[in-house]
This record gives sequence, structure tokens and C-alpha cells, in this order.
Amino acid sequence: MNNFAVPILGIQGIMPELLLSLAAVLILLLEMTAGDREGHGALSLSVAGLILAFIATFGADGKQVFSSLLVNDNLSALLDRVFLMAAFLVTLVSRPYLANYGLAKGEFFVLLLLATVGMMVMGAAMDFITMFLGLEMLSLSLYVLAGFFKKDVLSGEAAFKYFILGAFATGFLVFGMAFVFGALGTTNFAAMAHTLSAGSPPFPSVPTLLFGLALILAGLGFKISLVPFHTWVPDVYTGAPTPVTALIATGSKAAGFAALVRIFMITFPGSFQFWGAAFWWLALLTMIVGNLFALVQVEIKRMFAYSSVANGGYLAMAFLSHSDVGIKALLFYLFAYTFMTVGVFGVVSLAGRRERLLISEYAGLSRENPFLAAVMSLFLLSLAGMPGTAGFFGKFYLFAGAVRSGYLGLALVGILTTILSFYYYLRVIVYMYMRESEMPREALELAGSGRTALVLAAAGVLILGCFPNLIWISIEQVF
Amino acid sequence: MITLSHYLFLSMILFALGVTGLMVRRNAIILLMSVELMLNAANLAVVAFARFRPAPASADNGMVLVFMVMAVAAAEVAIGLAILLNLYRQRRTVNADELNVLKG
Amino acid sequence: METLLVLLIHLLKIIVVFSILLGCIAYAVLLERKLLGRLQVRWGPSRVGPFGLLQPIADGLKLFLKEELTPTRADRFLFVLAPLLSMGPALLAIAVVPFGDTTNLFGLLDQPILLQIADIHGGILFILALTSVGVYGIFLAGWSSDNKYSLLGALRSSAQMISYELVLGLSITVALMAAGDVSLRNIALSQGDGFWNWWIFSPKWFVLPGILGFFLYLISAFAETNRLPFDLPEAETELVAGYHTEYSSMKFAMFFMAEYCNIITVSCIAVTLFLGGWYAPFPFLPSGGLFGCVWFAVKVFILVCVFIWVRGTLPRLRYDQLMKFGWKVMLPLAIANVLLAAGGILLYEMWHGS
Amino acid sequence: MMLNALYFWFFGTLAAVCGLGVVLSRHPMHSAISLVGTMIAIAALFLQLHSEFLAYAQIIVYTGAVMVLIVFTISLLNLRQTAGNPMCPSRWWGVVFVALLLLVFSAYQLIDKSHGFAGPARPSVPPDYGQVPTVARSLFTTYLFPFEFVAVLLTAAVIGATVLARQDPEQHPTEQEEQK
Repeated sequence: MNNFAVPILGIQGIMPELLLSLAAVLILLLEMTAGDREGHGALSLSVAGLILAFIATFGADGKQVFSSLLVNDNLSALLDRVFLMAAFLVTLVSRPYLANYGLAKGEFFVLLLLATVGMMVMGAAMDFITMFLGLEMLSLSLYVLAGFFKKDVLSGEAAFKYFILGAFATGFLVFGMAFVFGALGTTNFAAMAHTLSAGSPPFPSVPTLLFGLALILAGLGFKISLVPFHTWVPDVYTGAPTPVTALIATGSKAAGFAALVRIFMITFPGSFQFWGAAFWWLALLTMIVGNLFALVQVEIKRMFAYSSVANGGYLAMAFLSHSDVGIKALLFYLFAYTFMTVGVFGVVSLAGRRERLLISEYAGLSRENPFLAAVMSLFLLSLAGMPGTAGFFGKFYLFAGAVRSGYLGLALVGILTTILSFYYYLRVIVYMYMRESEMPREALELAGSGRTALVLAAAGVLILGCFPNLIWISIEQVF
Repeated sequence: MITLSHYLFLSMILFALGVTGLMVRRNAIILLMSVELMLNAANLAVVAFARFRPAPASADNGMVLVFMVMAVAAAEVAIGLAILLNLYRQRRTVNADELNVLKG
Repeated sequence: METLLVLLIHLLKIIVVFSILLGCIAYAVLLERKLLGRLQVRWGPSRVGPFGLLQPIADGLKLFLKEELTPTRADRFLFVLAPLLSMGPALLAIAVVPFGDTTNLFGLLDQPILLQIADIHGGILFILALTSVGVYGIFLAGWSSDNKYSLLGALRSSAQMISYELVLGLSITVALMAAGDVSLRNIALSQGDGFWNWWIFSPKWFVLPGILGFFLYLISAFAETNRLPFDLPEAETELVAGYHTEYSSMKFAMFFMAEYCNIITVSCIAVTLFLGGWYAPFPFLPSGGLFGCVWFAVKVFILVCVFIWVRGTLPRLRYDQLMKFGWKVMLPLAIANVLLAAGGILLYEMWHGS
Repeated sequence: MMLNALYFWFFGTLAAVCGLGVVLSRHPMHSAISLVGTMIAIAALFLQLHSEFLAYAQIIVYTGAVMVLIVFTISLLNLRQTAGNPMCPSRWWGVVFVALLLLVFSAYQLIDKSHGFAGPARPSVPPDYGQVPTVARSLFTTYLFPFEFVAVLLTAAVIGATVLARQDPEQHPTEQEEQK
């Protein structure tokens, strides 16, 4: 019998992922045995799993585990916290939202947790193989979640569009990975960087490597909805159940950025001259197109969809800054963006037994439920970049980084489009406070966990806005 | 003599056919198959690269990648067909052009 | 010159094996009819030739001379492709089966030749791959006929084959784990010196997983070959012969032959994996060279008889029973069996210090 | 060497022609069967590239599982020929783009001989290259994490597919069986 060396397991390195998977399995078992109709059991198990996983992220020791397929450094721990926070808030919002439709099934929470596991693996991946698997875990779960309302035509169509275009992007990504593998002979990021720095040329030729990188950029560009690859965004964001939209807009996007950071900023910083220009154009286009299209929308989810595209543009700007400054700004903005985006989609989810689709339907919300209107205004102001909110510092760091790296023009475009965005964000506030609803609605009741989520998100926005140093300290530790 | 570029060229053709299929066909199941074609093309490229690299030490690496892509493709198809089945129950069609309640 | 000789030997091997296989298929049909007859207390075919021994030839002639029919709304291309897809993989699978060790044909040759057409490394995977292609033959036959009974038969059959393929794969895993190899020749070689070393009885895992694995394999093989009690796809009483309703003449003959060929192939695999391949049951009996082939043939013959015996005695299952049985009984058992075998092997190796 | 080239050209052409069949066939079932052809041809090429394990895995996973699932769905939904042109002519600009990409890439391949792109000598491979035990060993040692993770991923896919495809019992109890 062949004896072979048992690999070093490094279970501690994947503790958060393990805890979440365990929670998912427990929910499944609970569903099977107890018949958890209202989703209370699933909710508490998810929350427990997420909190434990969050605590476990503080055990990051910077080591590479599982034959250096994963890394457990401060960057991945910080990203894990972004994902877990997004998932936590979304979970809290989901139960009351789903219960409204009588669909609070355990599977929803299971898939949500597994999607989070996918994001975390993506954030910690040091190898194309693990990155790809994490991405697919995330995507497959989200495809299903987007189509979770089986009777709903919009949800079905959203799932279909998301799936087909996502699979298309996966095809590009895998083809790109094939060529990068061919050029460097490995799928491991550290080994790739080593091969490049050792001066051995890419195997057939340099263009092979660049071709592969371009395809990977296209494939991941889909995930983070940069502009030529953003066509799915409005449809999917509108059709998917709103908490799922929140997760797609935050966690999934953050995971995409995490993979991009690992590949482009950490593994291939040397070829900046090639991919830098691509990011410049992508960021520019994304900011302009996202904000312009957001201006003309009448449906609220569609408007936030384009606003999320625009935010992707601001985030992409970070890639042009010198690597560590860029990564720090990116991380900070990801935190801020997560709070405010989950916040707005949370409000949209909970603002009524039936969702309000049009912006004009938000007229008079301040009377029905002053709390909802207030937190919504806070999130909107933060998205617009008002000082005192998280959005302000987030944008400030991003633009400052771009200016410092000499991309004045791009920063200027960013600032101009931000000013443009004031119009459509403030319009919602105007509707909520200054317009009367055409047909009077009675006061809204908010379920407990939904309220908690919104309070937490609002607190996050305010704390980041007033004391950015709290989070900046842990970001500084990344490098 | 059969060289690396032969394989890469074939892989490129298959990939291009997959992309073409995604663009010109409207039947959702054919779209799904086109994606599979793309993944197959990528797999072929990886295996060819692994075989022709000067140092074949990395071959296992490429093969594991291919194997994972296969496994994921199976999962992806299962999910995709479930989505399609659901869509068909709602609309009695799998023509991508008729899915236009949401206007991109 | 050397290469030419090698090529010639290979060609000869192929011709010999395939002609024997085709003969076996023809006479397996006769065997089935005879045995079934006896089981049902009647004679079976007895008119053509002595004891009906020429019956297969008469059957063959009859099938050749019948008229070919193609339904008007059939999908012509697939209608023709289906029997080929059914027959091809079934025949190909025999190429990797080791019938014996090596032989120099009683001193006729200087160098011993392998009693196997091709000793490929991943032999068992090759066979699994062929099995998975074989599903298409049946499915396309049913689909292209444009007949709802055929389609139902085809759907049932492929669902059944896919479900039981899992069990099949898991049950053979046990033997693969014990032998530590996937090459059929090496697996057979690992079972020499007496029947207690055959993987069905092997002490490596304290007997149970071997026997359980063998029976799981056998049951799923019944399902894979669409034999009673799992012959739902062609249940005459409900589906009018199922997927091959619309087929006649040669094309029908191909499905027919594929079925019997599959029976022989799965028997060969069972013998190779679990029943010691070409080895005699006791070490003092000769099993080298052509003797091995004899032992192999005897074992396969017994298994084929078991197939027929089961057909003669068991009633047909209902479709939902079949599916439930596959997923809720066979699959868990097979998974548990793999774990059990793994544990057994681990203990064994710890015991013997590996 | 001759035989080698013949083998490549045969299966390479088969793969390409079948790939074309996927795109051009009017009926989804024909597309599916063409795709099966492509996959088998690619498996044959894997064999030529000494990747025995992957060749079998390709057939077992793709033709044995993935394509059967697709073929099943086609016949379950009973998708008959679509009336009129199954292609969408307005999307042909995309095809032009793809063709251009292909052209550029192949031209570059043909021109760029300096890096040995057009014909590196085939390096000799170790005898156990690409064999089942080799790949298995790295799957269970170096790549243990992906292996286990893919199991979780498949579980997620199973859960997801059942959630979507399962019909709620009160609706059509008879169709339950077909979902398997």
C-alpha cells in the first residue's frame, strides 16, 4: 500500500468557514426534524454561526494553510468581517421579509450561509483553484436565492438572467485562468509572483499571460459589475428578493474586489502598466454610466442598482493608487458601502407588506413609520457622501488616493458624479418627507430582527462617519 | 508535428463557438450548452499547457484545476436546469427573447 | 518487423476475442431460453438442430431478413445512431477485461502474450465511461422514435441507469480500495492463491464489505442491464417493449445483442473484481495461461446463469419502488459499505504493520 | 509521429465540427448530441496528452452526468423545433467580434515563433504522468481543501436545485416522480 504524507491541515485557518458550514448543516437538520415553519430556528442558528465566525476571524495569524491554497492574513480577516457583517444584516432583514411572503424556509438561510462561506474562501484564496471554487459556491447559491420566489415571474427571470450571464462570465474566467496557468505553470498566486520575480519569462510568451489576465478581468468584472459587464445588474437587482439583492450588491461585490486585489494588486503589481489603463477606463465608464442611468430611474431598486454600479466605479479607482494606499481605501469604503447598501435595501425590504417598487410610492413614509424614514435618510445621505457619515470618509480616502497617485482627472470625474448623485438620492428623501401619499396608508409595524438590522447598519454608518479611526486602525494592520 | 499551438487553436475555436452560441441562440438550453462548450475549451487548454510546459512538475496542479472545473460544471448545470424548469413552469417557454418582464 | 508482429498479435487477439464474444452473445440467448424453459417446466427451443443448438443462427437469419421500418416522424439521424451507441460501448468494454495471465500458446511463441486486448491503466474507469455513454443509446432510441411509450421507456431506463450507476460505482470502489489500483489486470493479480484471497471473501476487511459489495454490484448490474426484476424500460405489459418498440430487423438485433453483451461484460467485471479473475479457487489447481481462461469462463458462465435464474424467479418491481430502492436502500448501504471497507483496510494495515 | 498527427486531426476536426453543430442545430436535442460528440473528442485528445484520468473523468462527468441531465430536461420540457429562425440575426455583430478575436489570436500564434510558441519539442513525461494514482494522490494531499470544498459546493448545488425544481406538494403530486 502506498503511504503518503498527510497534509498539514490547518483547521484553525478555516475556522470561520467551518463554523458557518456547521451552522448551515444544523439548519438543514433542524428543518428536517422539527419543521421550522416561521424560520425562527434557522434565524437564530444563522445568527449564532455568523457571530461565532466573526469572533473566529480575530484568530488570523498570517499563515498560509492547506499547502498555501488559502491564506489567513489580516487582509482576509478584514474581508471576512465585511462579508460576515453583510450576511449578518441580510439574515436579520430576511426573516421578517420572507415571513411576509410565507416563504421563511430554512433553505434560504442555508444558502445564504454557504454563499458567505464562498465569499470568505474567495477572500482568503491564494490559488486559482480555491478562488474559483469560492466564486462558484457564492454564485451558485446566489443564483438560487435570486430565484427563491418560485411563483414570482420577476424572481424567476432575474435568476435566469443572473445565471446565464454569470455562467458566461465563468467561462471567460476559466479560460483566462487556463492561459495564466499556461504562462506561469502554476495556479498559485505566491508561486506566480515568485516565477515572475525570478525573471523566468512566461512560457510561450508575455501576451499569453496578458491575454489570460484580460479574460480574468472580464470574468471578475461581471461579479463586481464594472460597466461593460454590468448589463445584468438592473434586472437582477429588481427581480431578486430584496435581501438577496442586498447581498449581491455588498458581499458578492466585495468578494469580487477581494479576488481582484489578490490577483492584480498583490500577485501582478509589476504588470501595472498593462492593467492600469484598463482599470482607468473601467472606473471612468462605470462612474459616469452608473450615475447617469441612476438619474432617470423611477423604480427604487433599479435606481439603487445603478447607484451600486457607480459605487463599483469608485471602488475600482482604488486599483490605480499605489497598492497599499489603494487597498486601505478600498477596504474602508467596502465597510462603509456594506453598511449603507444593506441599509437601503433593508428599508426597501421592510417598507410595507408588499414592496414599494416606485420611488413615488415612498411619499409619506415619514408618517407611516418615522424610524424607517429616518434611517433611510441617513443611508441615503451617506451614499451621497455627506460629511459625518461613513460615505464621506470612504469617498474621501478613495479620491485622495487617486489624486496622490496622479489621477487627478479621474478623481475630478468622481467628485462631479458624486455631486450628480445628490440629486437622485435626495429625491427619495424629498418624497419621504415632503410629499403626501395619494392613498393614505396605516402605520407600519416593524418586526424585531429587521429593526435590529437597521439600527445596527445606521450605527455602523454613524460610527464610521464620526470615528473613522476605529476601523482604520485594523485596516492599518493589513500591511 | 502536433504542437501546443494546435491544441490552443482548437481550444480557441471551441471557445469562440461557445461565445457565438451564447450570442446568436435564443433557446435557453442551448445557451447552457454553449457555456459548457466554453468550459471544455478552457479545460483542453489547461491540459495542453500542462503537457507542453518545459517543467511538467506543475502538471498535477493543472489537472486538479481541470477536475474542479468539471465538478463545478456539473453543479452549475444542475442549478441552471432547475432555474430553467422553474421558468418553464411559470411561462411555458425557454426562449430567452420572451423573457422581458424586466427590461434591461 | 517487430512492430508488425506486435500489430498482428493485437489484431489476432481482437478478432479472437470478438468472435468468441459474438458467439457467446448468440448462445447466451439460447441459454436463457433453455434455462427459462426448464425453470418453467417446459423444453425451450428444441426444433432447430440437435437440442435446438442451431436456434441462434435461425434467429439471426430471421432478424437479418426482416424488413427495416422507420416511423415517418422519427428523427432519422438519431434513430440510426441510437442502436450504434448502444452496441458500440457494450462491445468495446470487453477490450480491457483480462481473461487470463499470459500465455505462450504451449511454446509456440518465444514471448508470452497478455490474455487481454489492452491493459490500460485506468481500466475500470474506462468501463464506467463506456457505461455512461451507453445510456444515450437507449435514451435516443426512445426519444427519436416519436412514440410516447418509447419515450417513457427511455426516460425510465436512463433515470434508472443513472441512479444505479452511483451504487455500481460505490460498490466497485470497495474492490479498488483493497487492491489499491484501478487497472483490471492488477486487481485480478492481487487475488491469487485460493478463493479466500478473492476480494469477495478477503480477510482484509473481515469479509462483510466484500460480500455486501459484491451483492450491491450484482443488484445494480441487474438495473444497469435493464434485466428483470428491473426491466421497467421494456415492460411489455405497460410500455409495449419500451424504447425499442419502433425498431425492427438489424437495428432491433443490435439492441438485443447489446443487452446480452452487457450481461456478459458485467459478469466479467464482477469476476475480475470480486471473484478472483482467472485464478482457480484453490492454489493447487493450475490457473496460468489458458487454464486461467477456462476458470474465467466457468465463473462468467455461472454468473450469467444467475442472471437468468433471477429472471425466472423474481417479479418485476414497480417504478417508484425501484427508484426508492435505489436511492433509499442501495445508495446508503453502498456508502456505508465504502466506509466500512476503508475502516477494515485501515485496521488490517495497522494490524499487519503495513 | 504520423499516427499521432492523424489522431489529432481526426478528433480535433470532430470536436470542432460537433462544436459547430451545437451552435447551428435547429433542434436542442441535436445540439446536445453534438455537444456529447465534442466532449468525447476532447476526452480522446486528453488521452493523447497523457492525461488518462481526466479523459475518463471528462466522459463520466460530462457525458455521463451533465449531458444526460440536459438531454433529460429537453425531453421533459418537450421542446419542439422553434418556428422560424432559431438564431437571432441582430446579434451577429457579436459573432463578428468573436471571429475577429479568433483571427487576431491565431495570426499572433502563427507569427510569434520567436518564443517557440509554434512548436516546442514535446518534453518527455514521467511514466505516471496524469494517471489515476498520481492525480488521486495530489487530490488527497496538496489539494485536500479544494476536494473537500467541492463536496460542500455540490451539497449547496443539490440543496439549491431541489429548492427550485421541487414542486410544492399541494400543487401537482403526480409530477413528483419526474423531478428525479
